[in-house]
Amino acid sequence: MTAFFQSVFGWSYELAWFLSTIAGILLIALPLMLGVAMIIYVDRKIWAAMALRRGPNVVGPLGILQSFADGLKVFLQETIVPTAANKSIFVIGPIVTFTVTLLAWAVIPFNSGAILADINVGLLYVLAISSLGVYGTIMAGWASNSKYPFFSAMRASAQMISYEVSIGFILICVVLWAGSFNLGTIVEAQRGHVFGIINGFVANPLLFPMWVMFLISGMAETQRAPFDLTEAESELVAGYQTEYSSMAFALFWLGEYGNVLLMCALNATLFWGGYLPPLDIPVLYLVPGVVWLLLKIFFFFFIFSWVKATVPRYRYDQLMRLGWKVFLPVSLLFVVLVSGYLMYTGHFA
Amino acid sequence: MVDLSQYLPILIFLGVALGLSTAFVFLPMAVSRLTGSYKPEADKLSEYECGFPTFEDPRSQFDVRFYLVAILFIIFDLEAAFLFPWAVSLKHTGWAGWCVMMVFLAELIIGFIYAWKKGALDWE
Amino acid sequence: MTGFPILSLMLAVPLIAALACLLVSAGTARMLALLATLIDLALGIVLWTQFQIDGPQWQFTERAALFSGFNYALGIDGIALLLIVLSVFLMPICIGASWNSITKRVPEYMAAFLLMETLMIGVFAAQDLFLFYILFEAGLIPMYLIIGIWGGADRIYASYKFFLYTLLGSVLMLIAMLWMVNQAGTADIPTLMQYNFPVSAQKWLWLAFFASFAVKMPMWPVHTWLPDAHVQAPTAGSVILAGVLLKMGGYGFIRFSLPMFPDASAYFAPLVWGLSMVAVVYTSLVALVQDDMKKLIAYSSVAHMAIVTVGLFAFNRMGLEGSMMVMLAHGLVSGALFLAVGVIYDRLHTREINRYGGLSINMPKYSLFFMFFTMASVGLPATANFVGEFLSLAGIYEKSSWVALVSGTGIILGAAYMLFLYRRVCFGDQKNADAAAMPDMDVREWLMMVPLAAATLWMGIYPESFIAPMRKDIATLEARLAPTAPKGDAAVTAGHAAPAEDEHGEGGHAGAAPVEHGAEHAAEGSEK
Amino acid sequence: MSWAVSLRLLAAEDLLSVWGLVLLLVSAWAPAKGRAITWAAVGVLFAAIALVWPNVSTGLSGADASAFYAQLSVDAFASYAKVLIYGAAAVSLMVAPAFFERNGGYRAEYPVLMLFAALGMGLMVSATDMMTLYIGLEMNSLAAYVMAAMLRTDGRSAEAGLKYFVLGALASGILLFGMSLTYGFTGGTGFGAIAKALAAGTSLSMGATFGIVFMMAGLAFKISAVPFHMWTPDVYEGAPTPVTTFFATAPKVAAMGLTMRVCLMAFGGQVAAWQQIVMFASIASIVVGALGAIGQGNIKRLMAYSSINNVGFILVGLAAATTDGSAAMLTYLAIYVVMSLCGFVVVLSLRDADGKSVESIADLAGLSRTKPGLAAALATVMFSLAGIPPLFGFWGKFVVFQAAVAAGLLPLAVIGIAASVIGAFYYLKVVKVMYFDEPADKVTGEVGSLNAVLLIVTGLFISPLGYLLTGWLGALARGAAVALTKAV
Amino acid sequence: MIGIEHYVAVSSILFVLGVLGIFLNRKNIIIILMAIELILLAVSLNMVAFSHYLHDLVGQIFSMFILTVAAGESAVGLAILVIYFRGRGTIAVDDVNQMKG
Repeated sequence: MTAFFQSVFGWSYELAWFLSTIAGILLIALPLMLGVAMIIYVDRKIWAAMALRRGPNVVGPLGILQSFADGLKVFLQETIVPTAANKSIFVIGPIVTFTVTLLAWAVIPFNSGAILADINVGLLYVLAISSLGVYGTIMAGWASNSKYPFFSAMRASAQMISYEVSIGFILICVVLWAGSFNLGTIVEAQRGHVFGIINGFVANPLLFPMWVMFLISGMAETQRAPFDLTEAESELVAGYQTEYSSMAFALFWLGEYGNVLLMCALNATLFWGGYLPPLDIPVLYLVPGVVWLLLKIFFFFFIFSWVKATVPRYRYDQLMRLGWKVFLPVSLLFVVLVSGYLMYTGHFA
Repeated sequence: MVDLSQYLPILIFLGVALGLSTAFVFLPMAVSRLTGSYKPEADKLSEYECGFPTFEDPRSQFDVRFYLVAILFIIFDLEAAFLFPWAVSLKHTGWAGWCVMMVFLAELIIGFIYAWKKGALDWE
Repeated sequence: MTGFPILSLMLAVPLIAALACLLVSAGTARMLALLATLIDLALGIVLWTQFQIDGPQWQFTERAALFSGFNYALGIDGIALLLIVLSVFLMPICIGASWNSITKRVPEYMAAFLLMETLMIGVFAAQDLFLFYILFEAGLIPMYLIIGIWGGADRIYASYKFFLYTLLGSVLMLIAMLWMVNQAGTADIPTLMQYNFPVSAQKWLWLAFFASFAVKMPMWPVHTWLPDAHVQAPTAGSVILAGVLLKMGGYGFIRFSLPMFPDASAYFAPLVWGLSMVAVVYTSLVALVQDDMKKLIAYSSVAHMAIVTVGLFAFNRMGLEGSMMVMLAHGLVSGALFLAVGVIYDRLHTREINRYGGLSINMPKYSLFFMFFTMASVGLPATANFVGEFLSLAGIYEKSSWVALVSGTGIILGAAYMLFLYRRVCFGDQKNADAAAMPDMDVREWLMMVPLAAATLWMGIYPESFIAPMRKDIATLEARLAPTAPKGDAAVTAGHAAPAEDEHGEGGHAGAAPVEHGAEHAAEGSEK
Repeated sequence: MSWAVSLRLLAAEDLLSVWGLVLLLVSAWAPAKGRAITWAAVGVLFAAIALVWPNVSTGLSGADASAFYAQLSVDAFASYAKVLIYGAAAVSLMVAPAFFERNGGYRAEYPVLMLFAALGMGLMVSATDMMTLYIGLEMNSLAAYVMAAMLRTDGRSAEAGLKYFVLGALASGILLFGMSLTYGFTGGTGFGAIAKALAAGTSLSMGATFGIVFMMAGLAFKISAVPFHMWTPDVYEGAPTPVTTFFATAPKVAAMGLTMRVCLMAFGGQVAAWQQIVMFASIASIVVGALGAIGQGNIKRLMAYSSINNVGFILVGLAAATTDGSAAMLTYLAIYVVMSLCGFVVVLSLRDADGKSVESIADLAGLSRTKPGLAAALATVMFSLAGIPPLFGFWGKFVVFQAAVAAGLLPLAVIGIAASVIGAFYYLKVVKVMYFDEPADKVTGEVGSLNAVLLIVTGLFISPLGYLLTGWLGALARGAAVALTKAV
Repeated sequence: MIGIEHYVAVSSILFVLGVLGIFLNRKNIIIILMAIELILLAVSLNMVAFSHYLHDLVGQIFSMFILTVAAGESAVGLAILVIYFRGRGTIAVDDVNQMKG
């Protein structure tokens, strides 16, 4: 794009580069926000469908503008900052949450080479950024200076960090196989991974369990049902967002769904071949990579919704048990297995 | 040499994202004042409770298990930090590197078993 | 010279007895201690008789490389011999003095005393610089405990003062020793006595040693621990303190400061003279106004020790021999005086002079002994002190008539305070009924007093017995000092009154201006 | 060099780590078997001593002793320090169960932590690279922090743990900052590489100077030298007494060994850069340790100041920057460790009728009559710490000052030894209380047979009989010191 | 261009902030823990910068160790703090004064 700006407008390299980067950022951020708005709608629709309800259907055709109506509503609402709250932290909380959600997308490859920041430790970056998400939650809970948000924030952060541990080990399995932290490289490493034809680590018997765990961990990490224990009307009201209103409240929602989408994207990128088509067949490459990626993201989102609609909620102790006593040892074991297998066969990427 | 220039977009992105979310938070505040929906009052601004003033400092006490989780997380997550460079360089370090990491993991697992046995992983 | 390790045996006997004392009952401990000290006394007599007056300088030498960094090296010359004999002579008397007066923790008490004996003998016999230091310092612990546990009311203050004063003095000496050994490459005392250190270094080393010995001696103005320690220590503690421990300071000067740093000694001689003059006059005056018997005797000790230092720094044979004699005599006499005080203290439990009076009426025998030792302390001819004081003053007169003059007043003042003491205690009316009712000396006290009196008389009447063993060593020392000794202002040799000024220009030889009968001998020494 | 060789060189440490892990698991399954685990750990420590002993006696040095690509060196110097460390750890482990059982329960993790702390210290003294140095240091520190706070029912213990942690972490931070600067300005983390970069004669860059200064400051924290000593009294007082016993002995040796290796090996070519710091710290420690102790009423605090004081004396040997100086330090350390062990075993044995620990000095009044053995042992320790000659403590001071004088540091020696007289004052105070005062009859509890045996053994070592060991000890220390200075 | 001296300057500033945070902070022990982390981060920054500057990987490996140890350290620190809080009911710095002398 830089070259395009240079040639068309005759700008200097720096300026052109800067503008093209801005353009890239906007190309990610704006559709993402739009996508989040749509996905909230989709979520509700899927959920309704599974419950044999209609879901939103008033605003716009099929209720498609519902999210925008909601958005407008909260936008015009009064922002309440409770007297007891730590004002600055209270305000920073949602900012952090949303910023972090956006930032993680910087290293997701949308197509071969279509990546905003092609850094060689992309996976670490994602991990680091998603860890930062805990800060937004804990800030919100702490700054509210109210019981329910505080307890909820404690729960949320404990839950997030618990699953982050096993996610770390799971990702090591992927990195072991791909031999790189660069997400683009990881995607390319999946090309024809199994039998030379199936794109995606997921078909690998050693990595399939990892994917399952990653998917579940992703749900826990984003506090999606059945792990949405931070929000329990009877005991915790609306969780750590209880004291929030207006767009500050909405930002948590946006952030949450943004994270869900990110998890879907990571599922797709790390295990399902990202922007690659499912099979390594030339004809499938006619479809642009970004479409494959979006399809996969949507597919995973569907799974997320599906689970939300059908699986009963976990108890908190069960949740922690699953993370620490099942996922952690199993993922550790798989690190040993995968690395041992690779050493034994010498089959490095 | 590491090409650090690839990180510049992230920095710019950070600026943009921060700007966006800040705008999202503060714009409505301005808007609500313009539209007149900004009507703060003492009850509205008090913290959420079931119709009575809160008894105690909400932050005063919480389960120590949260600390425990935090401590465990710090340990295990940071140990993973050793695994990352090892994972990408396994083909260069060979069996020696693999064996050393297995020793390390064994120690980690012993610690894990200890924590498990001690009930640090239980949540009632 | 038979190769039999008699010195080691003398060290071992009290040491083993000390350990044994800790394990037995009070009565047994007393007997054991007495037995051990008597054995050591016997060994000491053997040592004296076996000592060859014309033999080599160092006799009974033993050497063993038990330790790294320093050697277990023992050996004595005449000077050390006499001091060892003094120690072993006083020890049984000390044990006797404590026989009844010490009732609490007897085993520990006896152990401490026996340990002291080992250390004292060791100090005088040590031929390794560091062995000397270790034994020299080690004496602090038992003495600290003796004063602190069995002392009087103010014992704690006194024990601290004693400990810290002496410790501060000697640690500086340790550094000096380390430097010397590093410089000379040996810790052997006889070798170091011949070693010539650079003159500039000598001054520092001398000062460091002086810091230790002056405290131990004790010299004015670092003497203040002594009256306190004496007053508070039990009788036997005072005896051993005055009789032997103070002699370690004098011994240190003779053994270390003078032969090892002759130049510095000469350089600092005026300092020593000055301090000694002050000490003689000042402490004598202080002694005059004391109400406490022990304190009075303690101050008299300081005055006597000042005579010792004066004699030592006369740099001639008379002075040195005189100093040795004063030390030995003071060991006997002041020990005896403390015992005398102890005798009545045991009866009345006070040292206040005014509580007594007219004791000659109810305690005639005691008064006789007390009189004898008072006279001896004053320096009556035919008693031990006379010989030493006369020689010391004669020695210093050769160097500085003024010092001799001022120091001489000490004798007069000494007579004053001692006689004053005696008058108040033994003469006059029997003011106090309880003092008047005190019984006279018993057999045990007789047994302690008689040997002391005999020895004092012997030393006063036939000093040659004591001078003979050390004559050669003193001569050697004088020869060592001769090149640097300061010139006198009052050489008393008849017919050669003037040459002091004339010979001034002739450098080293001039200082050797000999006097009296030892002249040829000393001159030969300096020529060698 | 093969891995097998390296592992064999570090056999003692291998043993410690494996058994530490095994015992950790055992402690998880059998938490009630604390005593058995303790004795197993003691056995492992003695086995470790047996494994490192040959290196001490043969004076192993140089390339033969280098393990894991010059990260660690098991030369005679390291092995000498390890013998002391493991020995001290074993003793402070032996006395622990009885103490803890009287004060709210013994935890089976304690011996495990001790093993790991010992392992960390073993690495510290072996380290010839800043990285292994740091790992060893932290391994020790982390275990030590926990041990300090081990007595959960006692508020002082937690406070001690907290203080020790905060200041210990700060010290590591400062040390690390110094290391990072040193690394940056010399281009290496190995002591050999640093020494090469800082070879004598070349002028020192500003950054490297700062590096040295920061490293010295961090190390001063660890050895509790003035002006970084302020944590010591509180931690010594608050920590459970067996832990204090440990703190006063093994980590002192380890930190001092570390300091020696850093100063003499890595910075050996630039003595002028650190000598004055060491001299200052030495004199300041002697004086502050002595003055601070005077007003103390708690025997553990007194021992803390005493340790500061003693560190000052040990540093005198470092200031000499010679082989003699190092040998003297090692000799002093050995004697100091035994003195401290003896002293703390006495403190552990001071109990009232209910078995509660007696820590107040005033309560020791008249101890010589009620408990003559204990009083004699404590008096021996006190005189020995004061450096009064017939006791072995004097020998340590003697060799140290001998080295200082031989190196021409007369003023240091004079000031240092003169200040030791101040120290004698408070040691005397303890003796005075025990021997001169009327009995307070506070200390009535029994001295266990284990404590009695330990007291006799350590007491005999610091008694004048210890001098018979001077030749042997001196030769070992010299061999170790030569190994250290030869490695440069 | 950003040179090594800039990194050193930044890390020095961080380091000093950390040290000051420990000594000037009178409120909360948790802040002390954070200050310690700040110090360690300053060191890590230094290490990585020097490593880059010297073209030597050791510094980066060192910083990994520092990070790990820092984690262990804060875990232990938190644990001790919890015990302390349970006993004392406060984590104010000024209250850590049961022992004096």
